[in-house]
Amino acid sequence: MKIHEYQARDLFRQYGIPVPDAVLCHTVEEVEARVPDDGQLRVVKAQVHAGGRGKAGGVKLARSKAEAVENARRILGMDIKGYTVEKVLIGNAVDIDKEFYVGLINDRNSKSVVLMVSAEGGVEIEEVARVSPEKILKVPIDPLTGLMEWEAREIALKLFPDIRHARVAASIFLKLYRLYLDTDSSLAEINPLVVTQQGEIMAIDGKMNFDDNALYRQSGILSMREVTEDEQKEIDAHARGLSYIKLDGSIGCMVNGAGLAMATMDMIKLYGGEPANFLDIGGSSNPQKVIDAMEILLSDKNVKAVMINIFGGITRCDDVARGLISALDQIRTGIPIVVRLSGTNAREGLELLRSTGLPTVATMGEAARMAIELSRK
Amino acid sequence: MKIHEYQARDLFRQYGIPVPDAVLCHTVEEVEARVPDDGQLRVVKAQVHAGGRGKAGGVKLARSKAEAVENARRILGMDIKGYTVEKVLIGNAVDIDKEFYVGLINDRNSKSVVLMVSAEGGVEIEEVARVSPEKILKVPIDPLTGLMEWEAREIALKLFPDIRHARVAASIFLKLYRLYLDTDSSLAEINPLVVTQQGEIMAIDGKMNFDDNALYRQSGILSMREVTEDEQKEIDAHARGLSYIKLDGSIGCMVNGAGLAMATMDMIKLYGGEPANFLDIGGSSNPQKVIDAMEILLSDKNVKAVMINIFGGITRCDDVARGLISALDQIRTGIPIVVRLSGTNAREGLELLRSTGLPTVATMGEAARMAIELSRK
Amino acid sequence: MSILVNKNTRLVVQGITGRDGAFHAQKMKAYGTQVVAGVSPGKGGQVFEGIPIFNTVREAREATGANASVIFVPAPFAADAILEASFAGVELVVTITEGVPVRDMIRVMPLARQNGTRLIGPNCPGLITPGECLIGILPGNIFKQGPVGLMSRSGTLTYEVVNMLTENNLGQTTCIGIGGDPVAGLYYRDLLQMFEEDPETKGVVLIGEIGGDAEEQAARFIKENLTKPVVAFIAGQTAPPGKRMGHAGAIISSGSGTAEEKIKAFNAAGVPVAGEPSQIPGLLRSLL
Amino acid sequence: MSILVNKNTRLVVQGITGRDGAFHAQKMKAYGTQVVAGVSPGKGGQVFEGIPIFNTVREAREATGANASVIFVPAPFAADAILEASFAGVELVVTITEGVPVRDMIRVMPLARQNGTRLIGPNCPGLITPGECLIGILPGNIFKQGPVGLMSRSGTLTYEVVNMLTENNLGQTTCIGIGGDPVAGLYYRDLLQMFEEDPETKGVVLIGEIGGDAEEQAARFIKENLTKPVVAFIAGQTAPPGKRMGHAGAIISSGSGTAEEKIKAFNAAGVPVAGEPSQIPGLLRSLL
Repeated sequence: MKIHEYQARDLFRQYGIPVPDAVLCHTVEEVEARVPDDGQLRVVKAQVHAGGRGKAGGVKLARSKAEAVENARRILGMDIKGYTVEKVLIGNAVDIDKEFYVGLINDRNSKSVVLMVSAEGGVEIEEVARVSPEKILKVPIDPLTGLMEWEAREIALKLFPDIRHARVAASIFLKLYRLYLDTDSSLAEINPLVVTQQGEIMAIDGKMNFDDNALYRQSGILSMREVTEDEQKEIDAHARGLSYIKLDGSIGCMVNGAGLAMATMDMIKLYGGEPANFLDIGGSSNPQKVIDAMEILLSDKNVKAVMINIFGGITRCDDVARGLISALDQIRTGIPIVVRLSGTNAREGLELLRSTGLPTVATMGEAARMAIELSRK
Repeated sequence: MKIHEYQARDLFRQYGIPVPDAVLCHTVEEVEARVPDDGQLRVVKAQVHAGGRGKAGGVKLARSKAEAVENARRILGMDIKGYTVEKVLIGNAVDIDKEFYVGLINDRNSKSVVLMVSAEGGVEIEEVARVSPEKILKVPIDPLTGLMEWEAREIALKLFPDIRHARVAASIFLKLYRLYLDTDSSLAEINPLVVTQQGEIMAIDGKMNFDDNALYRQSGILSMREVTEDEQKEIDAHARGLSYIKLDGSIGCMVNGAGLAMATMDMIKLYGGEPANFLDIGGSSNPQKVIDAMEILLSDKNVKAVMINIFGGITRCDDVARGLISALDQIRTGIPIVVRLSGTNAREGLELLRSTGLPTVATMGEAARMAIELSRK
Repeated sequence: MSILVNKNTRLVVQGITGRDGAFHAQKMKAYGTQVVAGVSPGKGGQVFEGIPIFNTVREAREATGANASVIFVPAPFAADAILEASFAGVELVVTITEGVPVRDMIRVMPLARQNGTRLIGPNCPGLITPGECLIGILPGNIFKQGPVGLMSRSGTLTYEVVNMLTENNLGQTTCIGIGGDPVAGLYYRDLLQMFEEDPETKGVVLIGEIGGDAEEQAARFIKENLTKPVVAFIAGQTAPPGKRMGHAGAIISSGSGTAEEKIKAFNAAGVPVAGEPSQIPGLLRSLL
Repeated sequence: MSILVNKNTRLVVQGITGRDGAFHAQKMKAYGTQVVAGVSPGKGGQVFEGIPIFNTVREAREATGANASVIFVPAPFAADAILEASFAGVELVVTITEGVPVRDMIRVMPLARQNGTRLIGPNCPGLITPGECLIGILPGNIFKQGPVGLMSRSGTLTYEVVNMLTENNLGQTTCIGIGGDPVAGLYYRDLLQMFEEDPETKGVVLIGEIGGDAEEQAARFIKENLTKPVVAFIAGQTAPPGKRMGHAGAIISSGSGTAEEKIKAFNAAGVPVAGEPSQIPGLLRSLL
């Protein structure tokens, strides 16, 4: 789960990480009402779940209240990578002396949380990682000790030669780590963390993602969720035991298992088609799940053909076939559907499906080819 | 630092440990006003920092409101082991089916927190420990893992054969452990933890002590401190860098170092006297500390003679002597004072003190004997 | 021979009285796995389908000598169940449960290591040494004894591939589903080493997917350490960045973790990568 | 010979720029201890009385080969300083700081053990091998080389006893103040074992006090394992129960931890207990 910059900023403040003053506005009128005409230099920033806001024109300086209003007017309603801007954060600009990067992630290799810091702040860290990885210091945090104070200070001293700055930075690392653990975060970034001309240290921009598996115990975080229509569909699907992600193609697919579902999408692409979605219905032969999946799938108007790809393991293919028959019975659609069954009792399953008149095949390749063909009719 | 039962109860509630309903009253009038006349069986309990309240008559059943008022009248103002009862906790009595003991302490040997549980609840656990130690299960908690859920359940299953009770008990162990760590506790006891006839599990009485060294970061706990006059004296002494504990004898003593101070008290006793206090002035030769210590010491009217026992280590005895001279100069008292100096530059120190006319000696034994003698004049 | 499990493996099922635990305990027993105990707090003393139930893993282990455990308990309690098994001295713990918070797994890892416990999963289908021992939810009937070692981050895709191998008369020494979560127990590198050391294993199939860089690390490890042939397949070439593709671990973060990078790494290590699953048996046979 | 420290000990002083750290760094150096480094974050590169200062213990250790550390940092930061030294690979860490929360020390203990670091203290005066190495705040001038090993929970009481020993021509191999806190590093049992193994140590003085049961455990250990004579003294026979006698560890809890019990335990182990400190030299000499 993702949150907006302004929400990450709120969490930072709760944990004592200094941030510049700012106001969140939903409308131009709100900007008029809440931003004082005091000559303060401000930054107007689009609040969207997408990177590259700056390049897209979603971040603008404002030298006056009038300019803040004008920029908010331009940015609100803007489309950035498919996300409509519904809020802007208008924050005081600070005199930046130096910019740093601070991030925490769950790391697969060390099986721990890793603290990443860099003196190359303010730019995309992925770019730094690509061009000059040696400029990012990565420290795996021992889960048994957590980030220790001496450790945070040792790391801070590598970036901040002035001990006063290093102490503040170390305390920010510790606070961010505490926040990260407390909220079951999967990514927490401050970029940039700046030292101002006045010698203050502040988090100018922040980003936080959260572990979806832990949201059941993170009601505070969950209440921050703001989603687009497509995302809402994914969440609804999840609530019904389905993993659904909308894509841009025309071949809908319904698969049991995430790996197989990805492989199915890949195969559609390999054979010249474009998958319309990722959809994993999990391990059971429950007809209701198939019905739910079909409904979600067909709500996408781009879908021109559907490929159902089932591998029968513990659940036998003949049971799956019965479930499919019972489900397809209730679904009235003009969209062509290809069914592929394989694995345990595949033959029996395909036999049963013959009665439906649906095209049935035994391999993924055939199914993909046939679905692509049908989508073009 | 100690707190009252009602305060421990409040902490239990904050941490989700179930307790019976109760009201805290400071006066008989408050009991009149707050205890409903509903036929509920209640227990009126004196709130004092002393064990053995029951035996002293500080805990009484009340079958009616009238009886609650009557018992409160008897208990309020009562003296229990030198503590005056200023508050009573009037709690609903429950139908007890079985009583257990649950405690957490800091353990020297395992260098960890130890969870102690016993099916012999409701009696003094020290008595159980003496008579049948095998009835107390002691589990050192690994500081790296904390008390784990499976571990709490495994322990609970040894006491509660019913899994529903075991699950509740395990959750209480976990909550008490969390409370213990969060508050820098040094002792947390629920005694008894009861299963009621209705199958509920509740903490009927609780006790918590806290690590004095950690109070600087436990403002919430510190704000619960309620002390007697004597205890206040100890706290004031501590604030001035002195460790002072009032005793009942007539020989005041002032020593540098806690171990030496205890040994000094022991020697006074060995030679037939009774120490009036424990007083450690620590390691410096600062005259102000001696003045402060003398003031505290002499505020005890039982003191008939004072023994100053200093071992000069890093701080040389001649420096200590100068400090003493300057301090004693400002203290006007008729109480005889014996000074013993030993260690680095002891001879020079004793030489300097000769000018004060005070009896000065070179060994603890002599000093003790002389102080006892002077106290009897 | 095989790796990790064989006919001497003695299994305890944690969460045996739950729906999935009960179902698969029977399935595993029917396959021939020595399911020696179940654990379900408060149900100690009962017997399920001939399997004695205990209140704690410690009791189960002491009474039955169980040396492996499989976990079917719900996600909020799974990490604690792993710790219980690990602190009871169980040597191999296989966690089937899906949806375990990553923070819980990160906490578990160093403790399991200290206790000398090997973990597989969570969010995995389990592992099998065909004809000897099945732990987890794998469909036993599609596996067959033979010379191929297989490891995979996914479930049904694994079955798909195993089915093709078996149909092409390429049986398996041991097949392991390592799980689809970002922080998991034994991973490619650990298992590649074991397969390398197992005399029966003649070739290895590695099924990867997008997210993380475990495949890249595996590729480097193969290049430097493996004498046996390896064939790889990577799922998720068409996955969009930033989206979690069913598995919590299958997410492309800011241009890293893509299928393209992984395929490149395998190519650089001389490991053939199948364009689609059906090519795997042929590629492997050509190298054996 | 001696235990724990000798002329090859290379000491780093953590908190060298604080008042106490600076004062005692000079004292220790003047005594002859190899004070090779100081640590004070942000003052790395400076030099104090000829001692180079570093920002971190790791840097200090790498630059100077320090193998022991003494900690003078304030109580709220002391446990972290111990961890810093331990994780930097320092083998012996002596914590002088008083008032360290017990919870902090409990957290430190298993980590120090994992890192192979021996701890002494907190709230202790330090230790000394006379003529070779003094670590802490002990007054070096009262010590003298000789055959007696000494360990104590207190400070000035130790000096009192050492002074008597020295005046009676009973010099010392090593004297250790183990500290007055309830949870501390090396304790009687550990040190008794070391003295037993040290060929130079001919007899041992153990100075205990009320609180806990370390003395009782030591008594049992002596009975079972020690061939060398031990003389004990216990402070606090007149201490009232439930009160903290200066030392956080010196508190009699509900009838346990009394001087009476401890003396009984030593008597049962055949260890003579001095009635007052001045008897110690005589008792010891009669046993040597």
